[in-house]
Amino acid sequence: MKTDILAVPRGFWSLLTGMRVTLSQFFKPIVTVQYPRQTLKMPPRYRGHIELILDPETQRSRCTACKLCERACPSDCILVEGAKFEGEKKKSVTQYELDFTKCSLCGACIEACPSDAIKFSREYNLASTSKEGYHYDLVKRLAEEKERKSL
Amino acid sequence: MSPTLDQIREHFSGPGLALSVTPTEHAAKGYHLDVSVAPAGIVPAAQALYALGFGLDAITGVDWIAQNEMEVVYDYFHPASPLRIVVRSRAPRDNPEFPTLSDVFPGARWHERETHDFFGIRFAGHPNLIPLLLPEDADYHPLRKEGAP
Amino acid sequence: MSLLSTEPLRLLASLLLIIAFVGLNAAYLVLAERKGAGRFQNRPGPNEAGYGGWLQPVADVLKLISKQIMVPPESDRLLFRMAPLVVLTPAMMCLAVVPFSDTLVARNVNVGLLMVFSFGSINVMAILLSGWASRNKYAIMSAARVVSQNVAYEIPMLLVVITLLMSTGTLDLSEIIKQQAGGFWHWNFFRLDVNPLAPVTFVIFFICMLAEANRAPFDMAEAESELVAGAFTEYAGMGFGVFFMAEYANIVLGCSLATVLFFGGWQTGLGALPASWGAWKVLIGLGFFLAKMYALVFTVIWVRWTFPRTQFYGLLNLSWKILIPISLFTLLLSSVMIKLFA
Amino acid sequence: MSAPLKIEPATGSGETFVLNLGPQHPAAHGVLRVKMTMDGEYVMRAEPVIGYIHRMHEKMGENRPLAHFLPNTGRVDYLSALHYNHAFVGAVERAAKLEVPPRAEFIRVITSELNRISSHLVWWSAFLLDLGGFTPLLYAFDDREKILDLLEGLTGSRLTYCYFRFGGVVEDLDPGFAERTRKFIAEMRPRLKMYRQLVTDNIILRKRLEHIGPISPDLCLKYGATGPVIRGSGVSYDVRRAEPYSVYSQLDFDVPTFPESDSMARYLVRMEEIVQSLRIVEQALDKLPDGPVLGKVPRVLKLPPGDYCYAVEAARGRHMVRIVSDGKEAAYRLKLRTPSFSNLSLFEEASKGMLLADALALMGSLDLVIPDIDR
Repeated sequence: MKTDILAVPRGFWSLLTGMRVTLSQFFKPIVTVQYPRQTLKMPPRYRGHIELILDPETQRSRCTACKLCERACPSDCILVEGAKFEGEKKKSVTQYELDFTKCSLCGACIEACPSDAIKFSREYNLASTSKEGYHYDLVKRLAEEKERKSL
Repeated sequence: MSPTLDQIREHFSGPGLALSVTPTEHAAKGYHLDVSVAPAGIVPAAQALYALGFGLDAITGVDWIAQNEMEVVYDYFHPASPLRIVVRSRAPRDNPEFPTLSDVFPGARWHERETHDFFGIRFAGHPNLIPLLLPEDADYHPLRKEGAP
Repeated sequence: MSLLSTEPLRLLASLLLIIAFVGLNAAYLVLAERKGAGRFQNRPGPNEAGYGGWLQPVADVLKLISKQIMVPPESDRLLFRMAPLVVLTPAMMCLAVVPFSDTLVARNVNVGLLMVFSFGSINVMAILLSGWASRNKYAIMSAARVVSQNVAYEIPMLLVVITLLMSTGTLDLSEIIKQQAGGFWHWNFFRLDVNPLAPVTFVIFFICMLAEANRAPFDMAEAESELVAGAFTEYAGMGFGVFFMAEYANIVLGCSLATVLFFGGWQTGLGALPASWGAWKVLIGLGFFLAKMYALVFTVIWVRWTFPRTQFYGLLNLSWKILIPISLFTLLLSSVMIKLFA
Repeated sequence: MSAPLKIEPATGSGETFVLNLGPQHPAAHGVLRVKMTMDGEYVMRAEPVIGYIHRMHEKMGENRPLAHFLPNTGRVDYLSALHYNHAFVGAVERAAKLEVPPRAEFIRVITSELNRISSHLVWWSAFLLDLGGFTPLLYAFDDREKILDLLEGLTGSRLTYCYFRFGGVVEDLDPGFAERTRKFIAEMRPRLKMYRQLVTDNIILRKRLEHIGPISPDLCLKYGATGPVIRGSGVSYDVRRAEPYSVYSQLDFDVPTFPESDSMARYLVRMEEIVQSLRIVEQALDKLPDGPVLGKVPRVLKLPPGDYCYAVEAARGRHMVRIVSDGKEAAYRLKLRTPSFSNLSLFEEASKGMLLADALALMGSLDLVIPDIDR
């Protein structure tokens, strides 16, 4: 019986401590980010969709279309075609299709690439109205990037 | 109070209980004792292990199409001792029939329904052997090896 | 003659004012609640519509109005449509009796408190009506809960009010406030000479008010995780909007009643104001009344964003086994104190 | 439903009605449907119907080479993805007898324990949301955000990690990871005190959870429930102690158990486990050796024939991966023993005759992740 009597004030005290905690939080600063207006910087190892690396010296992609990444991908999202231009020892990439709808960002392709020609990009807001919107042509994106860099 | 490995081994080495009892290296295989019994021996083995305080961990079905056999592997764990016991049993592939464990371990009901879903293995005496994970009217068994889609 | 010429117009004007007050309050209390919840949770709360979010209530109302009100097929059409009205009207009528300031009271009935409690209990019928009419399993379960909850919490509330009436001696709300004139130690909350457990009675009154309005730890009616949206599951658009308004009208009513009964209504608590101020006194009184009321409304919001929901049996036990015994004891204690000392 | 379902006669007095909880319901975390035969507010029989998010991971494991199954492991139980990575990678290493450098093992322990804390924080907030408390969710996700930033900086992903490889981990710790983790641990401890004041000691929560949903140790044995559920029934069974894997034997932490075996005990077990995980991460950071993070792995991995198991202590309990290999490149049979499957299977028996609100409190205390059940 005695514990019941004491339980009421002790219980009420626990309610008050709970309210004190929330009140102390009431005056703490806001921790959230107003997303569309403020955005956060992604860390260097952030895994966006993969993209071809622009080799600084040769101003071209290092990819030799060896299709190792195509074979390493668990969900076959990569389609690589290459051609051997005369005057060069190795083949160079002409078409690099990435089907990002099936990609699970596991990084198997990047590890399999012998001439480390691809890396994760840091893009995350990839809205699109159709599935085709997620079929990225990495060669075209590389060309655009080269133009942007040369401006 | 926790049972020891040899206590279980000499239990299973009794007459007609187990086809073979092979202690295994936990670091190499992940379990301490591998007992293979005839389908009839599954329930007594479960009752004996339950009496020793073991709990049923998982039921795995394996489809050995080459040997034309269906295998069922029962995993047991013990809350107080690190022992892991595996009891396996095989039945002909065209009529895979095993007695149910749901009287000893009610938890086996779901495991058996799932194994039935994937392999078509029937568990005699199971109170409610309808599909668990597959749609109610599923008549295909995806994990069978004969090229099920 | 005077009754014909001025009184009906004045009454009509004050009723319209009250309806506007309830409507505006409901809209902006929703914003205050969401902003308050945000601040309690270290986030800004709605701030997209209008600067700082002040247009959010307008957006909410427009959204609710534009939604189509669907009446579920086999439900009881008449009762389904009547429920939202039945839930809102008692709250508004009770506010007609609450004195916002010295002369700012719609109709000063000398049994004001009795009227408030009699209308207050219609609220339960409305939720029962909506639960029953929408023929939805969740709604019926929630309606059953609401009835037993409100019955359980009506009794301690009345006991507490009776304890108070013994010291005030009148049911007229304006009269009660006038008795609490002078310094704030004259407020019933601090009148320990008459009722040594006055703060306890206030806490009990506050808890019962929360339970009556189905708020915070006692939101059994709208227990999302179990009953989806409880008695209002089938209501969409303005149907749900009216229930929402009724909930906030009940909170405002409860808090204003608590202010009137315990914290001296529109009394400033700093002694009598000089007569020379005249008309200003009414406004100052109104300001103090609203300040006290909104402080209590803030506490209601504060309580909601702190505690989980009580279990249904815990709720009933709290009332029958704890609140009623304590309020009976304070009743006894207060009557003994009045008999001996007053 | 075409198949005739056998429903036992209700034991209650009046007539009963069937209430469908889910698959779209705020209390069912994910697509779990519970067919509740109710007598008024009392649950006569609560039969979980699962399979709404069944993806047949085990078939995927069979028709693709071992390395291609790695991203799947993170998607079985997305709240403790790193534990599931660890189990699959461990099973393959145990079968192919691969050497894992000690630094990689310590990194695995650090990241797994951080993942356990973030999983417990999600459980805690979802559980309180079920009980009607909204604010703790925001505080818990604020803290969890710090863990996700740590792991995002290290592994690149926030929820479904694919960071472990056969023989080690993908990349070494990124610069500043150790300092940021220590700072996080220092900040987390006072937050845990705040959680205790706000929620654990709260009388309303105590009344909601004490003596609710008793699960006896025998029931745990019968249904194979493990993890915080069996530790909430007073049995201190933890795979990290029972079958020490990785470097857990070198770290000292204690396994919290509470004998009351009710929802409150399971709640306290998980809150105590967060404290223990913080201790483990701290010790592992101190003992972190130098050296490579990826051992030598043959290009084409073929496992010797046989049946190999590897079990880890995931956030929800014992997760075991069994690989039956016939010497080819793909696994002949891949069995994923998931804890939520067994933990949920005892719900029908444990929730008989309870109130609806208590049955949901019990289900919340089991900490279910539905894809973990359906696989």
